Amino acid sequence: MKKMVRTLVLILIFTGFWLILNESLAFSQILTGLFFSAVALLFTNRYLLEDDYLGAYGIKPKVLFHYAVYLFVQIYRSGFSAIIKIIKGEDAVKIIEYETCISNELGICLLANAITLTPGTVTISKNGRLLQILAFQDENTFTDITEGKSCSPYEMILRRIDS
Amino acid sequence: MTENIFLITLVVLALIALNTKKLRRAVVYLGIFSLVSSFVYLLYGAPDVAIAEAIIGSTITTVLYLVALRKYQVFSIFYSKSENDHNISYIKNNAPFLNNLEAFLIKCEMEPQIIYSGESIETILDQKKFDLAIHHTDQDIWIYGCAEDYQIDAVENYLHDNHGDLNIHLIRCEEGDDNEA
Amino acid sequence: MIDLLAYLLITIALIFMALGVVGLFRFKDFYSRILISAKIETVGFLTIMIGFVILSGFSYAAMKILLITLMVMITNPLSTHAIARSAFLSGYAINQGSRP
Amino acid sequence: MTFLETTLLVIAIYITLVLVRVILGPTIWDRLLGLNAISAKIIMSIVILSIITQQSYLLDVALVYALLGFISTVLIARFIEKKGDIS
Repeated sequence: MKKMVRTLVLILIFTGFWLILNESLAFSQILTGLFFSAVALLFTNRYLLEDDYLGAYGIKPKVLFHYAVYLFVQIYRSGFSAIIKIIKGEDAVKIIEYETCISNELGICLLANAITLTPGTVTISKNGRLLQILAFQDENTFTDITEGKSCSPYEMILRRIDS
Repeated sequence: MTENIFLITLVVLALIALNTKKLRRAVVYLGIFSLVSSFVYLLYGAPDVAIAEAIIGSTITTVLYLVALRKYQVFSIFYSKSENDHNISYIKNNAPFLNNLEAFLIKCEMEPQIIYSGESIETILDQKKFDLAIHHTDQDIWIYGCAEDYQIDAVENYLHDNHGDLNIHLIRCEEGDDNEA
Repeated sequence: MIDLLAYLLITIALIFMALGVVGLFRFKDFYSRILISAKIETVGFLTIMIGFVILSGFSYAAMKILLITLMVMITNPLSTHAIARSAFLSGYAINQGSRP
Repeated sequence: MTFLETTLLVIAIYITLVLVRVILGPTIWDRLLGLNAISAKIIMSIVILSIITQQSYLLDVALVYALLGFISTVLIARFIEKKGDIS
């Protein structure tokens, strides 16, 4: 039942993409869009993927929205602090080893993506739950957390994927 | 005005891609060339050609060039200096023999890749996979190479002929001892 | 009125990107260059795209621009991560010391 | 010269400046970084061109670049990292 709902939602999203790309809202376009998204989804699931990713990589729309808004705010905040660094010309970097408290694989990947999107930090490698982060010398967003042994706000958001 | 800037950019990129000695750099230059030329097609009103250029230039050509470059042997050189200064322009100005070595390797149809490493020479010898490791102290230059690699002889002859005044010591490692990291 | 807001956003994005280009030339170390410039790109790209969406109003073109922004936001970190990882795994030195 | 045309000109100047970094850049990773930056700027210029000429089908080219542009960067970076072994 849950899988059916997820498949239907995916088909609706793909139809939306089809309508935007064709720039029309005619009835025949909607029918073709539904048909082609269903065919594409079936073909991908049967012939191109090895596992059943539809159940494993599901994410709630509410969590996704919260994540996107928080990421947007965070990008602008650290963007302005990066400007100050350009003007001052500080260029010492360091490597942080950081262990997340997320157990979900999709959550870890989203966290690494968010870290790379935020100005001033780039994820270098991921090994299980251990992330290596390249950051500026005085960047203290993640070092504070490792000492306090608690989760950062990103992780608090991403932990709700499963539940 | 905007058109002229893009056209001049195209000419400059084509000339540089032709003139560069290292082939991997030429692949990057050609990637930028295809990006800019796709925009120029759009500027002259040909979106279909631009889409074709975008797809072909960004995926297929790069893959083909890289597959062709696999036949070309990569010769990785680790460079380690004793004092703690990793400013690359400083190193380049003070070690002219590195540039000559690179030119010599290109002449022998190999692709030199110099890595300015910050680690000590022992770590490099133990852990990294290298063809040539160079350790530069104040007076001497120590070069570590592996005995099974027959290119080392050519490098040694070349260095003796052209840089006899520098204190260059060439050390051959044991066979298969530390070249498998 | 709404056009003025879009023009303001585009101007801010151009200033952001100018600072990113300055950062490319100001820093001497590769790792600080990749941290600064590629990421200032993110902020500039986001801002200028929001400006274009406002400028083109509520139409199919605006939705297409939003789609492009979404795709770039997904693929841009991938390439930055690939470059940084390639440099790190090849053994390129990290400037740990504090320089003036 | 309208505002959008001026924006296009400024972005073209930025592209030439990044190109200087690509040509000078001491390592190959600097050149890859320049390729990445120039590709983002070309996407912006295509969007501006489509708004100036009011032809929304030009946006398809930008969409193709947004979807496929990262492949060449990732491939070259992996090629250098594995010392010539793509798999």
